[in-house]
Amino acid sequence: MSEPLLQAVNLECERDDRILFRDLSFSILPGTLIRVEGPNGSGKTTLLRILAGLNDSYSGDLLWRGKSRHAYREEFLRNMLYLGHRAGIKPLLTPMENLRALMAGRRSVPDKVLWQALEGTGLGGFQEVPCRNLSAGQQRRVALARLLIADEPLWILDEVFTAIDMHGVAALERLLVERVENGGAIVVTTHHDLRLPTMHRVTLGGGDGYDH
Amino acid sequence: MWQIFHKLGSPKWFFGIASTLMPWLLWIGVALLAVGIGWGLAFAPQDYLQGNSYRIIFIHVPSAFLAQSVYMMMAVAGLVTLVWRMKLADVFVKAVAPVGAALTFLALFTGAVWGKPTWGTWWIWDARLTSMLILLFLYFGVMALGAAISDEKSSARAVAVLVLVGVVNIPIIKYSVEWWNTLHQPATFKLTEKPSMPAEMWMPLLLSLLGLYLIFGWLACLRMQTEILMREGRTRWVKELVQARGN
Amino acid sequence: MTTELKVGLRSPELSVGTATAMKAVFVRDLKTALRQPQDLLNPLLFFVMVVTLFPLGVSPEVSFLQQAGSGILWVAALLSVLLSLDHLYRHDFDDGTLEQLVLQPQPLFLLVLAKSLAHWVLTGLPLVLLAPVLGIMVHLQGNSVAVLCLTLLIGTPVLSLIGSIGAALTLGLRSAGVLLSLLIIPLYIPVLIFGTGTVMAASEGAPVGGQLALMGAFLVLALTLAPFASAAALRISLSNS
Amino acid sequence: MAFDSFGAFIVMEGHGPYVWTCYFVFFLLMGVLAWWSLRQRRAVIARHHRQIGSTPIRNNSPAGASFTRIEPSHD
Repeated sequence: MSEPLLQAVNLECERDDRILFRDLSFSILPGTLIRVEGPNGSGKTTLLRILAGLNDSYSGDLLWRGKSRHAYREEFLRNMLYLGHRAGIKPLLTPMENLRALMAGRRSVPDKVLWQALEGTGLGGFQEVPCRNLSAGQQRRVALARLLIADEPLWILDEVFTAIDMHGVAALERLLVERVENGGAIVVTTHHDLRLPTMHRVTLGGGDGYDH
Repeated sequence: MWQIFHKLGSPKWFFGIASTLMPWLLWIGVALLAVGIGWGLAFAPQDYLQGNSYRIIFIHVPSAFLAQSVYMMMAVAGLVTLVWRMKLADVFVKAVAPVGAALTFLALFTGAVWGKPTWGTWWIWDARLTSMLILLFLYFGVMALGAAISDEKSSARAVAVLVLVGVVNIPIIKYSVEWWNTLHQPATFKLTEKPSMPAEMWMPLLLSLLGLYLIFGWLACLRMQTEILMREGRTRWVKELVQARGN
Repeated sequence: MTTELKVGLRSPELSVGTATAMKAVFVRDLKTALRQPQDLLNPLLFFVMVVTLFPLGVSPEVSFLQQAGSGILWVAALLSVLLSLDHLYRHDFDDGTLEQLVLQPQPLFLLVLAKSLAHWVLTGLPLVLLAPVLGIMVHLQGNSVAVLCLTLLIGTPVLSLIGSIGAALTLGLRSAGVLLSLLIIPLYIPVLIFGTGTVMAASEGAPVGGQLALMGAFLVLALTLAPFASAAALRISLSNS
Repeated sequence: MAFDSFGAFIVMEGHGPYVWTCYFVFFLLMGVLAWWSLRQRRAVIARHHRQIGSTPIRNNSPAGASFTRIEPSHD
């Protein structure tokens, strides 16, 4: 069986004197989708940011392919794609410019491919329109275009379905399923009722959040 | 080895040690300071150049010296915070910054008052006074940043970065202020760098410096205890401690 | 089993070089700024207006302006850089591009360096270009104007680099602007002292080579150390959000 | 003793006001710092005392949200 990409060992996170989660351990294997669940304020976004390496205020260990993630930071970042609440889109730039800038530090992608990726998310014809003239859903799609060309084995997606219409959601679900079937690993949070055959769950907010 | 290191960083362990140390620090410190100041004020010989106003030295120099070394200590603690994430190091920085600012202010104030009979003016843009003023600004910056960030861990690390950036800058600031000073007023008084200070003068100075150091240690312990109590309020040992103390 | 999977680890050769990544960050910052030219103009206008205040507020006499001119210009330049710092990371922070920047598989301090350089090109460089005009308006003598521009040319990048640390530390805080000034002004003092001191020495006919070299040393020091501090500060601020 | 009399000690040949002001401010500020620090600690301990007596505030449980409208009465 393939080894886990990322392992969380006894994660604990405390925020504003409140323990969001403790003794949280799980492994992210290739070819699986993990859905992080929990009510508002239970720390889903915080957990995803910790997994992505944006938030350092936790105790416990994160292992990247069995080794300390901290020591292999660059390798980890090379193999991980994170889409957050905030889409990472500059309103003043066009979708093409945005996508180009987002991919620039990772790998060189020909403009033609970027153009097609934007078309694939339903932004055909909008490639050269400044993003501030686009709707919230359309801006979101600019960020999602990365999923069509991403080759990172681990995706961490925070609320990907936000502001996306019904057709888009269905298509995006298909993309995720296909990705998992091909051996990608995905961690998502979503309030959308996601049901995929190979879905694992990590549930937060079980306790009352206080340490007695 | 690491076990010991972590034990050193444990707030509970520190709290106990601090409690036993504090009375000693306070009373020996007060005694030394009293002897040093009493000796300096009443018994040390008069300075032939400045007359009796030089007697301010017995508080001015200790304040100034401590103001600078407290910043250095904060920088070391900041490094420990960033490298080992030791909670106690940040507790130290937060607890001590206002004390450092107060000492810097005292150094400035006593320097200014000393300046009046010596130079005939309250304030001159002397290299020492000016760089102390900038040190005061640095202290204020540290305190303001610490207060502005609510999350404890982020605040600790941000303050540590700022303190370290400041400490890299202190020699540069000092050097540039001195250069600037020579540019503007070529002849300055060198108050504290007397070529030869008789033992009756530097002995009391040394005593009051030591005394103030110990009093600073007491204040640091006290304020660190407060900071620990505030942060660790939810832990069992703090609750037991609070209950044991009674009302 | 594993061989069937199409998705594998990415090999390092697929990644782009750091220089390319830096260039992309630099180009994006310039592009974004040029789409909103008014924001670029504001620090410049501020610079001109602050300089105008001194003849009006203190004295328009030539002798005074000649004496104080270099200081006035330097202080005004310093303040207008300070004013523009708040935007250095704020927009990127708000729209999420900063997260993506930190997550690039590249050394973060070099990306931060690229951002600081973009900031200098957008604010410091225009100030340097505008300085001769204002220098003449405050009656600086021929040689001093050139020296003034030279000190600004060496000094303003230092302001951007140090300022970047403060901007990163105060990111996402309430009343970040005032706090930022509080943290950064003490650190700007050496640059200010040497900037004005050099111009004054030049106006008195003294050689200024040594002082300019020293300012160059400041620049080298800031170039090598400040990006590390900014990168650390950015990580901390993002951790907090 | 460097002075002939207590009066001379106080006056210090005209430098007395400066010297005594400095010492006064020094002790005042150090005293205020000590008093403030002691009081702060006492306040924290007192707060913990109160908290031990009362039950901790529960985490708001989102499961209980019903989004029922609340009609203010008009009488």
